[in-house]
Amino acid sequence: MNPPPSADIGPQLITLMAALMLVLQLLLAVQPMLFTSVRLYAIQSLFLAGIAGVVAFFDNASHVYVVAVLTVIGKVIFLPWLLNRQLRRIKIAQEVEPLFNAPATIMVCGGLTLLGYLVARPFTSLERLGNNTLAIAITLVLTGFFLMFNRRKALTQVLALLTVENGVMLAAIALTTYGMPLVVEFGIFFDVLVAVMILGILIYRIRETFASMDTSKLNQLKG
Amino acid sequence: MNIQPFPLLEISLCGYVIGAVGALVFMRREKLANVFSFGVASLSALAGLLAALDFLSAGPGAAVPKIDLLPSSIPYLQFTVRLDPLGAFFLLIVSLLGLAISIYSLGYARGFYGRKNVGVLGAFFNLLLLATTAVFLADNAFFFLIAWEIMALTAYCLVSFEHEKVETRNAGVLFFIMSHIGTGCLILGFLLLFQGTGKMLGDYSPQAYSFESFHALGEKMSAAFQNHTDPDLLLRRDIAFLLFLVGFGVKAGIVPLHIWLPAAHPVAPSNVSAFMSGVLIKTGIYGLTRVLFDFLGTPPNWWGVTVLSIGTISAVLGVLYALMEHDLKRLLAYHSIENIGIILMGLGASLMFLHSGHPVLASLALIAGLYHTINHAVFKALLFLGAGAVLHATHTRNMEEMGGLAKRMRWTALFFLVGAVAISALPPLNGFVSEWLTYQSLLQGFGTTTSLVRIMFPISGAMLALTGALAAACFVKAFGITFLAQPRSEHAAHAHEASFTMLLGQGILTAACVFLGLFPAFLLKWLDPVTQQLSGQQISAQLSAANGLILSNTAAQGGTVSMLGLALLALALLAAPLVLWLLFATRAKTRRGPTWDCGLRGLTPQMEYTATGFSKPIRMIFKALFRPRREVQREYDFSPYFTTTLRFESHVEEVFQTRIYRPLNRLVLGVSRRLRALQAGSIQAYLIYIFITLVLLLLFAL
Amino acid sequence: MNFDPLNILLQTILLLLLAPLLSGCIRNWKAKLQNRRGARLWQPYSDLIKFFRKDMVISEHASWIFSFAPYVVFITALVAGLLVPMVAVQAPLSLFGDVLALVGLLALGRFFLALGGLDPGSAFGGMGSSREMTIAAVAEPAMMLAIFTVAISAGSTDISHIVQVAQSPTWQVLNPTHVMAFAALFIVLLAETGRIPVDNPATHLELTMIHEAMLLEYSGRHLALMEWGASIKQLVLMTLLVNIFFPIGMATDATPAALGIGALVYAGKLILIAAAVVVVETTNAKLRLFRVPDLLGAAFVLGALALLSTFLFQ
Amino acid sequence: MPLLTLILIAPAVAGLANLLLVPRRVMPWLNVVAFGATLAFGIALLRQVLARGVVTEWNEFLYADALSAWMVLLISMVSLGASLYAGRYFERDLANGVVTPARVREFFVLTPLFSTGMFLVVLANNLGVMWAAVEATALSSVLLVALYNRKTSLEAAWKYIMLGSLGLALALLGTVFVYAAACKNNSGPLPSFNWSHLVTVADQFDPRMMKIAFLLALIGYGTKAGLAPMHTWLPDAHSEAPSPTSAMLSGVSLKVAIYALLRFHILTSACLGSGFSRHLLLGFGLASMFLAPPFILVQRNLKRMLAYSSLEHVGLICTGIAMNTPVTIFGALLHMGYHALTKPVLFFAAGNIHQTFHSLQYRVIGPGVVKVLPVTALLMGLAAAAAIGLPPFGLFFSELTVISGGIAAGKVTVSVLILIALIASFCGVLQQLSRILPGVPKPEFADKNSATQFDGVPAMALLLGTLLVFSVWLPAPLLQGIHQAADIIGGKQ
Repeated sequence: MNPPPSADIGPQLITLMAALMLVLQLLLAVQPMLFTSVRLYAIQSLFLAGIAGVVAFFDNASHVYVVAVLTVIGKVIFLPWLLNRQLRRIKIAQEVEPLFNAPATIMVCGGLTLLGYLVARPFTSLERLGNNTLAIAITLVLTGFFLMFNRRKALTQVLALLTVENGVMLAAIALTTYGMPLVVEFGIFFDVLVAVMILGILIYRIRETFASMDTSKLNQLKG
Repeated sequence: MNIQPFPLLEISLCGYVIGAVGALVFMRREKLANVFSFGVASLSALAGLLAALDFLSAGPGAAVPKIDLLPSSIPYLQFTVRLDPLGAFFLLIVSLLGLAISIYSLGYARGFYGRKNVGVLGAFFNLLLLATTAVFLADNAFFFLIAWEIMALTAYCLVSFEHEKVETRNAGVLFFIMSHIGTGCLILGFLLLFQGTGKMLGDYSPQAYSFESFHALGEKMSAAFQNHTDPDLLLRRDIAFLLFLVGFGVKAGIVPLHIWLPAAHPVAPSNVSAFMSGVLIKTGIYGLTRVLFDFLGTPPNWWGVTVLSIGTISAVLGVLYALMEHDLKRLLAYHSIENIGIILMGLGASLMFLHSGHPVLASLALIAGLYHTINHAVFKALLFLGAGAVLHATHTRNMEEMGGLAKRMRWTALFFLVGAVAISALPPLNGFVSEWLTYQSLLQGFGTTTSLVRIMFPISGAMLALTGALAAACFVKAFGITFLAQPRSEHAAHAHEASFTMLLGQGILTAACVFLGLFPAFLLKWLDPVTQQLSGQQISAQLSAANGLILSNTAAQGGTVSMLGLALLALALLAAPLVLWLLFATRAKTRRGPTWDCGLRGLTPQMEYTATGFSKPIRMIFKALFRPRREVQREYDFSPYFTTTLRFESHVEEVFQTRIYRPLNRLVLGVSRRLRALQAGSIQAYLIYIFITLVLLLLFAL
Repeated sequence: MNFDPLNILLQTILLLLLAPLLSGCIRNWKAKLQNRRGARLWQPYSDLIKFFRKDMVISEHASWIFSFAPYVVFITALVAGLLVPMVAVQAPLSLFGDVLALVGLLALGRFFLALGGLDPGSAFGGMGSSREMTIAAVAEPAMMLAIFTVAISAGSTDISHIVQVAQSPTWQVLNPTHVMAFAALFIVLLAETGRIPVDNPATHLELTMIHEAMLLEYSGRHLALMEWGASIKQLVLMTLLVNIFFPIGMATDATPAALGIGALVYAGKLILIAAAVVVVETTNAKLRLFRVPDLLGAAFVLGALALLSTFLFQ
Repeated sequence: MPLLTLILIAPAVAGLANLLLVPRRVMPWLNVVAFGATLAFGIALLRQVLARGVVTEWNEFLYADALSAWMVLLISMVSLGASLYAGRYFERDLANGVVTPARVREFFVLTPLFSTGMFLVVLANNLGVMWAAVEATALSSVLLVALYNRKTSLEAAWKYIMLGSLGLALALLGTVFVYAAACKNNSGPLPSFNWSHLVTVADQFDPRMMKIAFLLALIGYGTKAGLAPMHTWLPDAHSEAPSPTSAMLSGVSLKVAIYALLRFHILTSACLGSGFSRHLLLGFGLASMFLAPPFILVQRNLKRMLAYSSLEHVGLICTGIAMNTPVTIFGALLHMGYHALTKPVLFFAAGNIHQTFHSLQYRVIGPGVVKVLPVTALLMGLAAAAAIGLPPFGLFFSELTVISGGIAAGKVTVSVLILIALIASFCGVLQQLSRILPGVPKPEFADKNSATQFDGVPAMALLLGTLLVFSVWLPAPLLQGIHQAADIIGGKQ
């Protein structure tokens, strides 16, 4: 293919935004306030949408716009709203003491980033848009994963899961020209929405029955 | 008798199926279920008996019939049934016992009316007979394993038939677990052979699982063994041998794999214990014979030595533990271990002869083993049936609560006595014949080689003598304490004779004992095809002189014996006491009086000698093995000389139980409990597991 | 190997008559050795006749086994006797049974003897049976080992054949194998015939009895048969011992001369072995029951050594 | 006749109908009818597949080969049994007052959707769509797990959904990687992301990416399939869900996840040509087989034990496939089927026991179930005999087939390991069940019999009967179908 004249700007933009996503992820990893976390997630998703938009623009692939729009609607507006509503319902603002404390968390995330780069290195040639996007995507997945078991509050775990999701989407965009086929995108999108709703329902029920959202209290089933 | 075996065989197999189904159909009407299931069972057994006799009496070289029972859709599997001499011989055993036991059960099962469901009992009994018959006839290893497992399953259900008792349940589970571990070894063993045949035939077809190809493989292996080629194949053969030894050994109950046997036999209904002890454990012998003589080719020497030593050890330990029992059925169960040992002595010696190239001797030893197999089947079943009748009458298995039954259960006592004499290897009954053959083969074995191992023969011969003597002691105790002297409990005092069918069942087996003892020539003739198949010899002619009246050693002037002759002579010599009586004692009167009681006021049962007391000297002699423990608690009022109550307990340790199996069990459970901590219940932990896996895999992929 | 009723008859009579005499001799000589006058040699005969004449008391607890046992004991001993060559090399019934059959027959007798002891339900009888079976159990392997040694070196279990081989010049009597085997078998003989140091036939204290304890309830002709059977058994075992290891002068053919010599030599051999038994009995004290296994264990070891030496000296 | 469409629509319709209008008594029967229909369609589908090789609809959006047809049959069979069982089951629950009518309706609505999702998984051609469908099954089943709304059931549901969706996120990443690997050398959008297309061009994929893709898919779908060590949610979910759901989870949903994994496995081995994916499958399969027995041995809860035994069987299936000879794969597929027919029966029986004894703890139940619930105990005994691999039931044949195949292929070590693990779990299950089935019941339960003793019997009898029939006699088309499926997995098409 013959890249459009400004092809070099696109990649740079993408790389930049991806890097910012990673930064947000790290912030998310260390700070305990739940509302802030939701906000951070929203911004992260926004950058994701941005990347999609850039891809769509520079590779003039119209259907990726759809992806961008969906992301904005879903992940930037709807989900944060939903989560905030939950939070307000539950009336707890702060995360309890995590498994690893902040410095340790940072260390681990650093290690994971390294791993992400290691994994992604062979494929730098393949990705057309920005060099490190894939690495960042994988890192997002790994750190999100780490976040999941580092935090105890059900809601934070959901957030973490969503960041993993973001990582996957980023990878999709980074790796595959023009993203995945539209039908797949739709499927994925709605699945995520449903998933979050169901998670919401569960969290609600859990709070009703356990009068708490601390998942470390969910340890009756052993052996 | 000129009828083709196969119609008969099919009749009997179908008969068992019908019996099982019918029993379930009539489940609600117990009388009908009882009569139908066991009636049909006995008829089918009769058909099987005729088939086997027909085939064996046809002599060597009779055509080996073979059919497929069902079509099969599984690769490698074929439901092929084949009646070859070895199979036919064991078919003879299972059918004979099946007949007797089914008839016995007609009466025995009445004891369950109203308590338990006789229909279920009958159904499982028929299934067990069917499966066992299938085991002896299967011609495809896959099919064999299926029959084998079904046999184990039905046996398990029958053992735990009276599952209300915890003891019974545990025994059943122990039996099934042991048996399944054995089956595992068998599967591996067959798979090794299967690999060999597959290589040999070039493709892994059902053919690769058929017994013919195993036999062919065996010849290949013997060739390799003689020319010292293909070490890999030979190694695999040795491994297979060990696997089969363990696998079939568990079922046969060889020491130290025997622990399930004394647990399971006592708790099962007596007709079932009779069948298990008579036939079920013989399937192990069948398997060993089949594999060692038919599949694996010329054995190396250490196989024979191993089998012989295991046999010797099992025989001695079995009878020693039997002596320590005063639970009648447990005692009999331990004797099964002993007799399995004796059988294995024959087989082991035969293997060693095959190795050193003495086919005639090998056949002699093999015949000794197989003869003892059928003998043990007959008299052990007889004894268990007798024990069942006693149990039926006294509602206890504890010999210390019996006594005086000889007056109350005349026929049962007579039959049990015959069984006891037979199992103690005393002339003129069948037990002596097979042990005589065993002795002969062992004695001649000494000359077959110059290597040091030949010392094994006389030593195990001596051990065999020890076993025999101890067995005699044990059965003096068993019969004496159970049937003689005064009743030791209310139950025993009010015991009643067993019903007619129960007596008939025992009678058949008693007749078999006498027949096999007095006329060995018939069985030897029927064994010709078997030896022809397995060691290429027919030696019944050499073994029986004076048209079958005299049993003679194969060697010239090697020693002869004639049970019939001795019996007749003994009868003739009864003249001597008669004459003396006529001479002196015509005027002597006989009166009954009390036993000498040292001037006390009459003897009470408490003063009789007990089973425990009877075996005390032996317990003391072998205390290194038994490690007897005794606890004496005496309570007294003011001085130890006036004891008010005295409690005495003495225990004997079952070495293998306490030293091997319990620790092993504890270990396994401990490890599992530790592992349980993995599933700690915290989602964080679970996530971490996945995370670590992911990271590791990613690194692995780089 | 011909089957000759006459032989059988003769040997039966011989056994019946000789056995009491032998035990009479032993008793008498023992007394002499202990500076007592002792009973007359033919005392056993008159005992037997007396027993036959007497009425019988049968315990009311006993079953048919009790009355059946004496006949079995008596007959088995007798039949066993017909299997061993006494005067002539050719035992009348060697065709019907070899040495294994002999052992088996004796065991059968013991089996019923012990049952008979248990049947009346007296503690003494039970005790006797228990001890009898125990000792037999320990004695049997030793006996078998000894017999095997001979049988192996003769290549047959047929007693007459063994004796024939033993008569052949190649057979050296003083070969360590045979010496040890003989010693083993002699010890077993003491045990099997209930002699000091294993059992005391003359004891009057029930608690030390073995064989006598089982007979405690027997009276009249039953007792006679029991005693007679016991003495026949003793005769048979001694005959076996002497004829296998010292087959000198046994008649190989049925000429009167040969038979005469055979008879004389046989008598001499019996006298010798009886004397040996007497000496042992007077010079030893009875062992405690739980020491007996050690003695028989020694016999077993001797037997095993005998075997090993055949193995070495071939 | 658009079979595939019908198969997808029938249950969905039933579910919607249950949601909207149908009275409660009718709901179970509606499901029964729907799944009966899908079963019929499934059989028809099998015929067509045998006739034409593959069946596609909606210009290849839906795609069915022998493997899919086989899975369709399993899913319909198990769902049919579950719905047949569920009717009485929930009536008793309502009687006991442990659920509200609303929840019952929820069950009868979600179950068909759950199955629809599974049908879509096995019929979807596009890997992305397949992923979405798997996610859908997870989401529909999680609410079923949480149905009782007990503390423990919520906990189970939470663990299930968290682990599940995390795994699925990874699986999605894997899918993305496949896509990337596919469009490595052709610039511009991929002509299609359809499996039927990919498998033809798999050899031109980028191998390194395929590796990563398979790893992620393995962990992702492996979590859903309950392979150790991702299995941790499995015992919780199985033990807390209502018995019909446990039956479906263990009976088919695990195997559907394996199906998804298999699609990746086929692509990977087609692309790499090496044993990369096989070895991984082998490792995880064996790990699962060896992890299960100790947990069975010291288990205290009936349904959890059953769940662990499922772990064992899933492990066996993976191992069989990983040994990658026609015979072992055939055996594994056969094992899939037999296990799908066996495990539900056990869970149904466990359900009856639970409702009679109000507990699943062995020490509460105590011995003597056979006296309280004779029929249930009998069927459970038979099913257990089947599950621990005793003839005449099929699992013995399939296990022995797998092992023999392994030996025939010279994979002695693996076969021996399989055998050992199987024996170990045999001992565990036997020992555990013999604690409760036979014996004399505790006095407090002694009177409890007979009122409900025939409940659920039709369902159990149906499945068990089918198992028994197919154990001794596999109809030719089915046999041929399984062989074809085995060839597909073995990469011979």
